[in-house]
Amino acid sequence: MKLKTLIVLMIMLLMSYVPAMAQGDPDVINPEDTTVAEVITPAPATNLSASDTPNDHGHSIDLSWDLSVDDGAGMNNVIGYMVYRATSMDGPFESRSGLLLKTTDYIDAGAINEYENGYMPDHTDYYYKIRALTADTAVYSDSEIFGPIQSYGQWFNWERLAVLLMVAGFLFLTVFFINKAKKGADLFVRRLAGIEAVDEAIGRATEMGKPILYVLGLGTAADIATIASYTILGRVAKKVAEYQTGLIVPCYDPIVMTVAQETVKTAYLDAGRPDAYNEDMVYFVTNQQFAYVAGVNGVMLRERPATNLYMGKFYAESLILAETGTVAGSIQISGTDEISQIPFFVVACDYALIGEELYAASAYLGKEPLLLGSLKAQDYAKAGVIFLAIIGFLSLMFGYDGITDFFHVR
Amino acid sequence: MARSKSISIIILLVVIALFILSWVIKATTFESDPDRISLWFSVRDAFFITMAAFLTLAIFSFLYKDNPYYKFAEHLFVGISAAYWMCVGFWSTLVGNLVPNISETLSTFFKVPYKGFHFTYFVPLILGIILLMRLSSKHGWISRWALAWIVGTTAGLNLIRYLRTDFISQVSNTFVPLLVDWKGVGPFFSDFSLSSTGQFAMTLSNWVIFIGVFCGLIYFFFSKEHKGIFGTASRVGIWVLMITFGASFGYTVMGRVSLLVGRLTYLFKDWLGLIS
Amino acid sequence: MKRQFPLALVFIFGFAMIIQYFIPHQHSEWVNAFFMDWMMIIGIFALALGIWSLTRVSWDKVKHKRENWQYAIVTLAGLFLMIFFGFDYFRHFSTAVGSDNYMYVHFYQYIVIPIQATMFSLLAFFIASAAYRAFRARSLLATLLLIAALVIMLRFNPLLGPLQPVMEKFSVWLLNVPNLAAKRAIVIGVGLGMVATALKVILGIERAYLGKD
Amino acid sequence: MNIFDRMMSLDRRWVFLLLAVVCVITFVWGFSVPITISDEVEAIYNRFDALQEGDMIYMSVDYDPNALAELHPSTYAIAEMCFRKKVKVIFGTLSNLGQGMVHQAITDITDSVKQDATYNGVFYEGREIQNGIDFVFLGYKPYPAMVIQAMGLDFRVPFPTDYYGTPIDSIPIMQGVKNFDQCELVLDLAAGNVAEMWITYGHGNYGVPLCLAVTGVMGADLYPYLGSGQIFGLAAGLLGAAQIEKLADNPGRAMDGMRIQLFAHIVIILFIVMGNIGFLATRKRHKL
Repeated sequence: MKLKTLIVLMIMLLMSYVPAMAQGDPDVINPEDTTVAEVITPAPATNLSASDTPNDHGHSIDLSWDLSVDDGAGMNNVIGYMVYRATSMDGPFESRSGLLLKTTDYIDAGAINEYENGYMPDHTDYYYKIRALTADTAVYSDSEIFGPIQSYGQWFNWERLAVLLMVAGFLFLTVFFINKAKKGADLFVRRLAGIEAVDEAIGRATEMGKPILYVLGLGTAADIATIASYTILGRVAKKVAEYQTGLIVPCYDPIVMTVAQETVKTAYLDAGRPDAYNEDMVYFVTNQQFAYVAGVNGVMLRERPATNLYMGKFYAESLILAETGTVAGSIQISGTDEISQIPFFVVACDYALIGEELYAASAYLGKEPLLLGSLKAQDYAKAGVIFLAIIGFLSLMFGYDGITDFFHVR
Repeated sequence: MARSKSISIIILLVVIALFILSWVIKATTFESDPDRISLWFSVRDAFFITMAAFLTLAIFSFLYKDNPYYKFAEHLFVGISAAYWMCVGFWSTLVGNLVPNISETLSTFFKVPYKGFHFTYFVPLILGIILLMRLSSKHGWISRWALAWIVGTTAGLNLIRYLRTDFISQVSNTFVPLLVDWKGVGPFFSDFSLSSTGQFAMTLSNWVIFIGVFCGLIYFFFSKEHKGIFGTASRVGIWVLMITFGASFGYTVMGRVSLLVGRLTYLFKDWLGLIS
Repeated sequence: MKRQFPLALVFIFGFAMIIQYFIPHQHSEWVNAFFMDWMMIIGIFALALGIWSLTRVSWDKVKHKRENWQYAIVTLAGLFLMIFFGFDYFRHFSTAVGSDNYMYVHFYQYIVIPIQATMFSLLAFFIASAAYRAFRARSLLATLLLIAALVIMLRFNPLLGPLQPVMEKFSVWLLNVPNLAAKRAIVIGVGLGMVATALKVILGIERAYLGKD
Repeated sequence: MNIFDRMMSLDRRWVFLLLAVVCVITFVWGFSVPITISDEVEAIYNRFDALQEGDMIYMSVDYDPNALAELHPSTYAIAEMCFRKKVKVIFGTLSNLGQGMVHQAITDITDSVKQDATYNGVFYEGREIQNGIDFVFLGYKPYPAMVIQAMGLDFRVPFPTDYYGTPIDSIPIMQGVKNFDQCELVLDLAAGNVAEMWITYGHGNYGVPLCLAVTGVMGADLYPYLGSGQIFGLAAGLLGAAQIEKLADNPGRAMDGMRIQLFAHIVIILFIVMGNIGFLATRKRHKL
């Protein structure tokens, strides 16, 4: 009976920490877990050190310390720690954390704006101490005070260096090869069956006197696959204008529609046939996935286009479109970077551009040296990836994981 | 010609008759339902339930061939869904997001709580209006400013996002040890097991991953003809790709059939009431 | 102004978005969220253009009595009825869904939802016909495709008897190992393609979409 | 045109018809098919089964009505299992169209928990499930990645009130509950890229023990995360749901769906086999 009351009392004591926990951090203590025999002032936490949090926007300090010798050993009466901060050596100190259990570090981050609660100005001296707490609120011990320390923001996030190096490296490769191409170097690019089929398909449509259906997919204007698709549309529209074939471009996203209209118009101008351009070649259907599919299906069966091109982002509708196109007897060429949909296009279309080939298509179709330059850059980057992978393997074999860490970007 | 026309008229009449029949029966079954307060309500609800079943069947009829019922459902669907998104966009985005941040008068008019004047919300407003300039044949070119903003921002933002989340993590995940737990030749053979968590299986899997990624990347090389060793590697690459595509396809078949189950449930349970 | 200014915009905003990622600030996710918010608002203006385009194409069909013009009337009727109900603001209004007009809600519930679900479920049939047509042992590649698909489809089939657990293990391996390798190769390639395309756009090499005159 | 040619070039409408007939028959005629349990689903069940009375879990219902057929059975089976075991559940959704659906699902589940039932040989007395005591439904907020990160700090940041407008601080089960640290595990039921966001931000940033129930299409893409230990369990598609129903001894819609699927599969496979027989036979003839 006595034991029970004691436990209840202890739980109640612990509960008094709950408000502190409310703003706390990971490892908040669970009252049932701790069994404390008796309460004597414990040894304090030692070796407290603090530094400005690296790679951040400021308003934050990293703290670390060593556990009290009475935590989990010795008297075993430390149940956790709390971080206290003041703006002068003499205090007043205020608590900055919840109850931290068996923790040796903490990030004291404050709000960045003056009007917010808990604003923590940069370039101000702060003093920290760590309080080792016991089950009795009155019994605790403080570490030595560390300070002064200031927080400040950085201009560059070094953790993201790997990304910067990749962007810079790739930018360099692209510019290098484009310059090379400008100077007239002959850049070899192998035959790409799927992409050459686009040319043939346009020819076929001309012979048959039937239009070409170009589907930009369900991508919004915010998808790079859609940007790649505009450029392919540009090339296709130019050929179509030259051959005087019809072009139908039903759109899903209204912004994409506007861009596509501009693209097709430009292509007709380039081909020297601005008169043949009609605003209604590129039109809006609807902004809902399956309603759009229903509409496009209707066009396929009624206009019977000679060729259907699907380029961009596609989701579940890919197979519905491709199967209907087969029924209508059109030649179908697809290209998407949406990995889960590539299998359906591969199965149901005559030609399928897989992933990267979609991005290559825009460069390849135009055969402009400038664009081919970027294809070269892509190839060299791939070689770089393979090289990195091999280095990665080798380093892991010798037990060094620094390279893996370097590429682990948060 | 005349005969096929009369057949389609007969079909149309039958369809209309069945529709009305279903409507009447539904309405009478609803009447005993206490939730529906008046006859008018049951008639209205019965109409919509029958309509939904009719449209479901109209879409399924497309599997046989294109026909007037599918055309009707398709055109109706296109019109209504476009309008629906227009309305949703207007109320939730324009009235919900834009209005409370730019004007107090408009906020009161639309009965939304005013959040205070936010300068930043004028940017999309102005870009939106610029976009509408397309409708003018003379000043249509101004709309390109908005397009340029959209495309430029998208390109920059997504370039980084993709590099960080997909590309780099995939590259770093490829760094797997090709000898898992290697303790020497002796232990390898003495502890040999085929279990999927065993050393042999793990090592084999890592090799397959490495070779798969390697050959897959070779397949995507554009600047070299696929000949010789290079050609072999790229062929292995396309094999791995094809196996993957087959597997994904087979995997998906399962989920697609369950979509059909949902529709059957509507037809047999909600509409015909054949099963409970 | 007509051509150079948009290109400058693309360049400035493209690079600004790249650079912001490397400068520490509170949440880089927020930039994205903010951008999305703006895009949504611009999207509504664009949607007006879209509705205009749909109306014009449909009306054109009706006016010139093109093939299937009767159905264009259905589209127009659906469009304008729904807009009318959706903007039935003074009588029925709640901010969350916009209009709660009876017809608006029921049009959505009993026309949009069922057709959408049915269109989606057509996939069950199309996946069957595509499989029947395409999975033929025509060539080595087609055979690989066929076998992998069959293995995965059969893995839980109890009719296989003692073979079933083997099939299941093998299919899990297929999904975990070669599948992973191929997807990684595709993702890495796609990543490079995306970066290349984005850079081409930002540098102004690719500018078909910006028009010309 | 001999029989083999015919086998090869059958009109697709025959495929459709046979598939439709088989589906309708198996749909109307209810019998049960055996279901084998896979390790990744069993892992989910075992973790839930080990939960004790009073434990708390977070269930993120991130699909919209489109994916209802595949994911609802899991939601029902798991939530009911938790309520039977008196495990507290925090529901949330990151799908805009999912809010009303989740609310409806919770209502259905609490109704069925009112009945007495026996699962896996254990008798559970029916009881009244109370909002705020047995569960809380936080509702929906846009931008899933940010919401997940904010919840990792404190549920109150993205959700100052629950779906029904009650302030979180005045909800009994949320007392002393700050973030995922107080949850034994997180189950994400997803039909889109939200699953990956949970892996990146939920598991990556906050180390939450995460399991997923996803649509069949997504399953293949998520398998790698099982191997890397970022998720401890994965239930994909209707099959995953059926396995959960079977493990939880609570047969429902997923088990029904499996029956239809099994036979639909067989039909498709038969057609593939037929096509290949025709193809191989005619190819030989052409060679001669």
